[in-house]
This record gives sequence, C-alpha cells and structure tokens, in this order.
Amino acid sequence: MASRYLIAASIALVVVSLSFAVAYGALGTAVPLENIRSLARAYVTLAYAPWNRTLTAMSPEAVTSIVWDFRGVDTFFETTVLFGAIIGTVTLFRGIKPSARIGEGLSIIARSAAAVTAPMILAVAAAIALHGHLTPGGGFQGGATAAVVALVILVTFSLGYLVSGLSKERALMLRSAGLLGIAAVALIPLILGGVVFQNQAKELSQFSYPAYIGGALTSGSLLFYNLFESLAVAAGLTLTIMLLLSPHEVVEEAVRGEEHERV
Amino acid sequence: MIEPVNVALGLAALSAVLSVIATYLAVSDRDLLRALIFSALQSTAYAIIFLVLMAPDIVLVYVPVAVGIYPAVVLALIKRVGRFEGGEGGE
Amino acid sequence: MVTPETLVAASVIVYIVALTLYTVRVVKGPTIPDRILAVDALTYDLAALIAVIGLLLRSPLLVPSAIVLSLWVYALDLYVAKYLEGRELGD
Amino acid sequence: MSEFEASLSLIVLFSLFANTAIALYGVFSKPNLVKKLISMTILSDTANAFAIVIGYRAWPSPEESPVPPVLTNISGGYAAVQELVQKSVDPFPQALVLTAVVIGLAVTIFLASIILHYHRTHGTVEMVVSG
Amino acid sequence: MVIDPYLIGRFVGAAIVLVGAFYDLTGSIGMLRFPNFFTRLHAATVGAIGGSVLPMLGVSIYAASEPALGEYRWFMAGASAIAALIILIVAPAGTHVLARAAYRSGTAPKEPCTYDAGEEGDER
Repeated sequence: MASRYLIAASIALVVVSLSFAVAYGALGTAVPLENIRSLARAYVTLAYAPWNRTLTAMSPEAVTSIVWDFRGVDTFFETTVLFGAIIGTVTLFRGIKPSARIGEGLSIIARSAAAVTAPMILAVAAAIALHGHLTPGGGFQGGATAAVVALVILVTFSLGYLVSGLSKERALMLRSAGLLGIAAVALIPLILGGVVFQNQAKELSQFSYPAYIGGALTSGSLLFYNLFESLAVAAGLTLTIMLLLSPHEVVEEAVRGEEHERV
Repeated sequence: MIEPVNVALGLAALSAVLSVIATYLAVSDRDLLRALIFSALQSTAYAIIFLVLMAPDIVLVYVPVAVGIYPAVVLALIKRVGRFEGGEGGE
Repeated sequence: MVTPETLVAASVIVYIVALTLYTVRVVKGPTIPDRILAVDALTYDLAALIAVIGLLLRSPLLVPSAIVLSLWVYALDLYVAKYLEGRELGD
Repeated sequence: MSEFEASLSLIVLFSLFANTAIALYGVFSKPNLVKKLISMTILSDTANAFAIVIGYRAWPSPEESPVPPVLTNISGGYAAVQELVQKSVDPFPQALVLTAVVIGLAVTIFLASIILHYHRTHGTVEMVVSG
Repeated sequence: MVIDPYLIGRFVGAAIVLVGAFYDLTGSIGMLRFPNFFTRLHAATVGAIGGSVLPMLGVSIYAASEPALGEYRWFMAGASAIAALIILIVAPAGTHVLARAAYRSGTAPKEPCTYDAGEEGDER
C-alpha cells in the first residue's frame, strides 16, 4: 500500500505547485492596479473618437470595438476554433437525424408560460445582439441567449416540435449563412480598394462603412458583424444540442447499421 | 457609515468564499446530480464576481452558457451514464 | 439625516443576510428538489441585488444582467424537473 | 486604497487560488469522466476569472466606483472620453474572455459527445484500471 | 418650502426596495425553518415575488427620478421593469414544474401531511 500513498502525495504536490504557478506566482498581490495599462488607455481613447477618423472604431463600447475592429483577425480565428468544435460534434453524430416524433412535453401551465416568454426572450436576445455597439452585449452574447431559447422550447414542448420548425439541414444552413456573412463583411473592403477587416477610412485606403445610418450611430461594420455572429452562434449551438439530445434508440440504430455495412 | 466601496468589494469577497464552498462540494460529492447543482451555484457566484469587477459583457455571455446550456448537456450525459459515481452504468 | 442612498445601502445588508440563509438551505437540503428550489430563490434575489448594486454604484449598464440571470434559472428548473420525472430531456 | 479594501481583494484572489487547486484535484484524481468534465469546466471558469481580476483597477475614491469601458456620454466630446479613461477598467481581458467562454462551451459539448460514445462502446465511464 | 418631486420619487423607490428586502429576509427564514419541500414552496414564492419583483419596481422608480445618472437612467428604469415582468411570469411557472415533478416522482417526502388533494386522482 505504500505506492498508493506515494501516488496520493505526488498528485497533491502537482496540484499545489501547478495552482501556485497559475494563480499566485504569476499574479502576485499587486492587483488591483491604481491605473490601467497604456495599451488599455489607447483602446479606450480610440474606441469613440470622431476627431481622429483614421484610427477610431466609432463605437462607444470598447469591448466590442476590440473584438471586431482592433483585434478582428483574432476573433475570426477564434470563430474558426468554435466552428471546428461544432463540426467535430456533427461528425461524431453523422448519419443521425433528430427524431421528428412530437412528445407530450411538460404540463399545460409550463407550455403557456413558455409560449408567452419565448417571444419576449427572443426580443431581448435581438436587443442584446443589435445594440452591441452601444451598450454591453454583442454577437456572442445575443447568440448564446437565443440558443437557450431554443433549448427551453425543446424541453417544454418536445424535440420533435423544435425539429418540425428548425430541422438539422436548416440549422446548418443558418450557421453557414452567418459565417458567409462574416466573410462577406470582412472581404467587401478588399474588393473596393481597402484592406481586410477594415471598418473606418484609413490613411492608405479611403473605403469606409457608414458610421451613421439615418442619424443613428451604427459604428460601421460592427453592427453587421454582431448580426451575423449571433446568427451563427445561435444556430451552431442549437444544432449540437439537438444532436446531443437525440434519443438513445435512434443513435443506437444508426451506429449498428454502420457496423453491418462494414462487415 | 456604509461606504459603497466596502459594500461592493465585500460582496465580491463573500461570493468568492461561496464559490470555494460550492466548488469543494461539487468536486467531493459522489452524486453527480448534486455536483451539477453545486456547479450551478458556483457559476452564479462567479457571475456576481464578474459583475462587481465591472464586466457586464462577460456576465451577459457567461450566464447563458454556464447556467443555461451547460446543465442541459451534463444532465443529458448523466441520464445515459448513471447518476452515481462508481456505480453501474445507467440504462 | 436619512437619504435615499442610506436606505438602499441598508437593504443591501439585509439582502446579504438573506443570501447566507438560502445558501445554508442549498448545502443542507435533504432532497434534490429542496436544493433546486433554494438555488432558484437565491438567484432571483441575486437578480434583484444586481439592480440594487447598479443603483448604489451609479452604473446603469449593469442592469440587463438581471434579466439574463433570472431567465436561465428558470431553464435549470425545467431540466431538473424533467430529469426527476424520469423522462428523456427532449421528450 | 485602504487596508480593509486591500484585504477584501486578497480574499477574492486567494479564493480563486483555492478553486484552482480543488478543480485540479478533481481533474487528476476522480476516476469518473463526467466528474472530470465538471471539474474541468470549473477550472476554465477560474482561469477566466483571473483574467478579469487582472483587468480591474482600484477605486478612484470611496464614493466613486470604476465604470465599465463603455462611453455613456456620447455628446460630451473629447472631455467625456478623457473622464472615461480616468475611471474605466481594462477592456482587453474582457474581450479575450468573451470569446474564450463561448469556445469553452463548444469544446464541452464536443467532450460530452465523446464521453457518450465511450459509454456506448465500453459500457462504463469509470477510469479505474485494476492491477 | 419647495418640495423637489425628484427627491420624493427617490424616497418612494428606496422605501419599496427596503420593503422588498424585508420580504426577502422573511422568505429566507421560512426556507430555513419549514419542515418539508411542499411547505418551502410558499417561502420561495414570498422570496421570489415579494423579494425580487417589488425591489425591481422600486429600482425602476428610483432610477427614473435620479437625474445624476444621465440619459441612461431611462435604460436602467426600462431594463429593471422588464426584469420584474419576466420574473413575475417565470418564477411561478418554474416552481410549478418543480413541484409537479417532485410530487409525481415521490422524491420529496410528504410528512407531515394534513391533506393531499393529489391522492383523489386529480391528474392535471
């Protein structure tokens, strides 16, 4: 039994030293700082600066302007990682259709409450996504909120009810439409003589998305990025959850059929 | 006199202590359903920490993910593999 | 001199006491529905506390988090209820 | 920044430290794959919380809190932006954590489906090896 | 003496918040002291409706009558009013679903019990 104690002691040592390295040794006790760093100062200063049109993002919200303007290419590759994970899940469940059988769902009281609240929640999600350049929010937030709406409908009514409105192919199509929209918004400046992921006019290229539409501040491309990203995130997460919750027998049958073909 | 700084940082410290309790119970409990509930409690405490540290963007994305979607995924998993750690497989 | 700010700060203290009592029920609660109910009530209170904290810190931008937080605990209720009835989550 | 406030922020820091240790223990020593998944989610949340703590700043005065990095006074001109810079927190860690949370969820769903397939082929999710 | 209408609005809002906080304390004490799950449902209702909807409406009134918050005070007032409305719809529905599941599956013990209407075959 000595080896068991040795293993326990070594696990404890690794845990303590690793968490020390991650937490305390890397940060120290110097947080919080008195002032923010100069990089953050530059970002906050330049996020909304109509008097400096060649460097600004024309959005009062610094986080969204970092995500989609100052560091747009970072976010693009993070979106790629996200859809890599979603494609992996879809591949693991290949050949499986979510069942279209409409179950009984929850009680009538829960159904009525869900029927009243679901449009309200969708409106909240749309507001979070489309006001992302003015108030806290954005494409990722709105997309995650809309995905939970689909999940509430799935649990309250049934999986078949959701599938009858949003089939697997339609969710895939929406997700691809969101991705194509992001790509189009990123590439249109390149066609018209600008650079990739350009928002406002720079010194090298005069192309610029409109910062005001009809007198309202829309922050150029940020509005379109938020719209398409929320569409893509909502459709992708709903798709993977629909596949994950598909009934046991359906998955079992699909997997068994595959083995028969191989033999 | 109650200063706002003490109220805000005190709330952050209180939810940090709450998150330690919830994390310990979530990791040590043998019932996976109870571990999931304690994990949701820990997520709520973290949401309060994010809020007091002035990150409303993170709260708006973290709460749907950690309280709304993640319990559904783990519950679907528990439904298949059995509720108790170390027991026989479910179904 | 009683100002509205002191009334709000006092109500934050009352809320923190109530949160502690709810937490005791979450940790103690003998059955699963007890714990879920306590998490539920705790989170609705946290949603109200978010609005009150936004008032105390004078940051109007913190308040939309309350909507999101109160909504997704309802989703947690639905999942656990369906699990307790012993049915598939998508049935 | 007074002594009391510094001790409160140290409580937050050390609580996150303890959470890291507990979650790492869960990932390393629990044999159940679902328990490992739960612990791993707590670990990644804690790492995100550390990033947010790095971006925080001390209070300008006891009555006046830091504000989120969002300009609320759009018509105020350059003076309003300078006032925001004096009071706002660091937006950069928030922008990083924002995408990390959503990616973490997608990876969690992927791991959950892998665990489901493991259970389908092996009939168990316990990682205990005898002998 | 000139009475500031904004100050009255702020006092009304803060008073409603304080009343809601005491509702919440009552609900939490009930949650701790009541003997079984089905009685704790009552305490949860007091905590959710009295302790959460009421303070949100108070915050809404307070924020609408506080000019120091700037133009975004209407954003704050509207958001907290919407949150109050949503909790008003969602909290009873969630509690109902949970109570129904607990009763049907028999997870929560019913002792001490004086009257059980569900035993007479009321399947709704």
